[in-house]
Amino acid sequence: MSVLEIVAAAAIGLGSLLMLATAFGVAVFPDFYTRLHAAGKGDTLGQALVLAGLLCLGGDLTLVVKLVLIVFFIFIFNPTATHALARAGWVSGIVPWVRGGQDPGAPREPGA
Amino acid sequence: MPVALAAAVVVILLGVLVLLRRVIVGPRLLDRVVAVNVIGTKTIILLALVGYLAGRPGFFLDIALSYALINFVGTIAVLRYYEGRVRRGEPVEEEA
Amino acid sequence: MRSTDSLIVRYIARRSVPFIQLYALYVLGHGEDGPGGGFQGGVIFASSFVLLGLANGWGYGRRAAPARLLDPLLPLGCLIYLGIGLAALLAGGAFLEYGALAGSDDPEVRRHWHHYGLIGIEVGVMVTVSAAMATLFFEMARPARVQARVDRVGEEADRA
Amino acid sequence: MGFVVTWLLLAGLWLGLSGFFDLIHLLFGAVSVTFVTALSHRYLTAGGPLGRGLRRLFGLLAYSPWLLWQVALANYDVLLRVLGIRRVDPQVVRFRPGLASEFGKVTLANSITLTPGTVTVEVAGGEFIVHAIAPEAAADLAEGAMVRRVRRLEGSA
Repeated sequence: MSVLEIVAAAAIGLGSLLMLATAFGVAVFPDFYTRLHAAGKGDTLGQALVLAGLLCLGGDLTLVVKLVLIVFFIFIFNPTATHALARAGWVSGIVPWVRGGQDPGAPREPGA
Repeated sequence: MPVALAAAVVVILLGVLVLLRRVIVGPRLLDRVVAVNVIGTKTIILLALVGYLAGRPGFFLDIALSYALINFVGTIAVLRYYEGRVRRGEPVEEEA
Repeated sequence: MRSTDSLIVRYIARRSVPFIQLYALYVLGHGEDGPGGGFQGGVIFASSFVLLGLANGWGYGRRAAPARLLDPLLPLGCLIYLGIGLAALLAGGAFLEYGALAGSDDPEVRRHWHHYGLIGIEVGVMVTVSAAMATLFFEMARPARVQARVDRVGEEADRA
Repeated sequence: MGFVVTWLLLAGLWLGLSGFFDLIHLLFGAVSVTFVTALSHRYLTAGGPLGRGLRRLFGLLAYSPWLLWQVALANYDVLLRVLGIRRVDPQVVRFRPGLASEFGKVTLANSITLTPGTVTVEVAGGEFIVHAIAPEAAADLAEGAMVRRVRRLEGSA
């Protein structure tokens, strides 16, 4: 195995484990919004790592362009979709869960 | 290298399995949508990995790209369904 | 259907339209070595208009793909398909035997024309499929006030 | 001008995707790129002078490595919370980043969603409503490194 292949295997392994962690996040977090946190970002890096690993395996120009394009699309579309879902929950009146189960009240200023 | 790729496929499929539980138990419609959306993004990566395993990466990456686009359009469609119902004051959740 | 209130969704949807459309045409043009072809390309192309309609409102999407443009495109795709098939017939081959279009027996030349003919019918398929998909979406999502106007026009036509 | 720039961008993308450089593929590519540019270039170039758009594009390219690093931190953070090492203590905060343009708001909103412990819930007028998974995530946001970067990006206006 060449150095590049070891790097690729490491990136793919780490990325897929991150994606597994994301899945567990969606499964164990207490409410809709916290699950979105796992969905919105856990996946993004995991995917980027796996695809970067595949990139290290080489190939012709089109493969590189396609992999980069997929990463690019995921980086644009994933947060947009996450926001769209969060917003759908917000406008349909899902109340965010807070520790202790009290009323979360109106949104605060940060640090207040 | 095929071993690493196959291992990654198995790990990701395990994640999909965990997410399927969320799809089934909900409890809200939107929880299911979130889980399905994450499964969708995992599918993109699975397609890429399977493409390398099958020795036809270009072909499978094309499919993955198409899937990424369609997945996004689908999620936006769900958001619109929600917004429309909220705007008309209709209930958005199935009765538990 | 009004536009979504989410600024972000509206913005991203607009900006991604050219990329989706170009990708659709790439899928169309690489049908023999990729997973593509006219049908898949057509669906992806139409999805760009669907996305515009979903995010930026029915009217915005419909202006990008107006009925007076889409309606003639629906039969045009079929006509392209039929035309190429008939042209092959007239050139002395079987229906859709593209190689006959070359008008030569040189297998190399015939192979080239086979390629051109294939792309030609795929373009025909794509035109019809994307026009049909977009039309389906916009007709099904048509807002009530537009529907009322269409009904009124229909009733007036009935009376006339 | 917008037409030319969009055409060049899409043509570059096409050449990278296609990987075929024979006459028929190049011809088909040229027709496709021209068609898409004519049909849709306004979705990329409408809404501002071209020079500003290009400066913003390159600004985004310069911004993305920093963002990528933030995304890596975000993942580490979510991982710790999934494993139960850090507490999940969500709150909802609102703030006004003082961004004028759609571009700035969208960039900031998506950056917030990608980075540690925060998801943009709503952007209404100039106000952002953000769901933070823990108080320290909200405090990071209030500290405002990201807002300053995005404001600079927008300011290449």
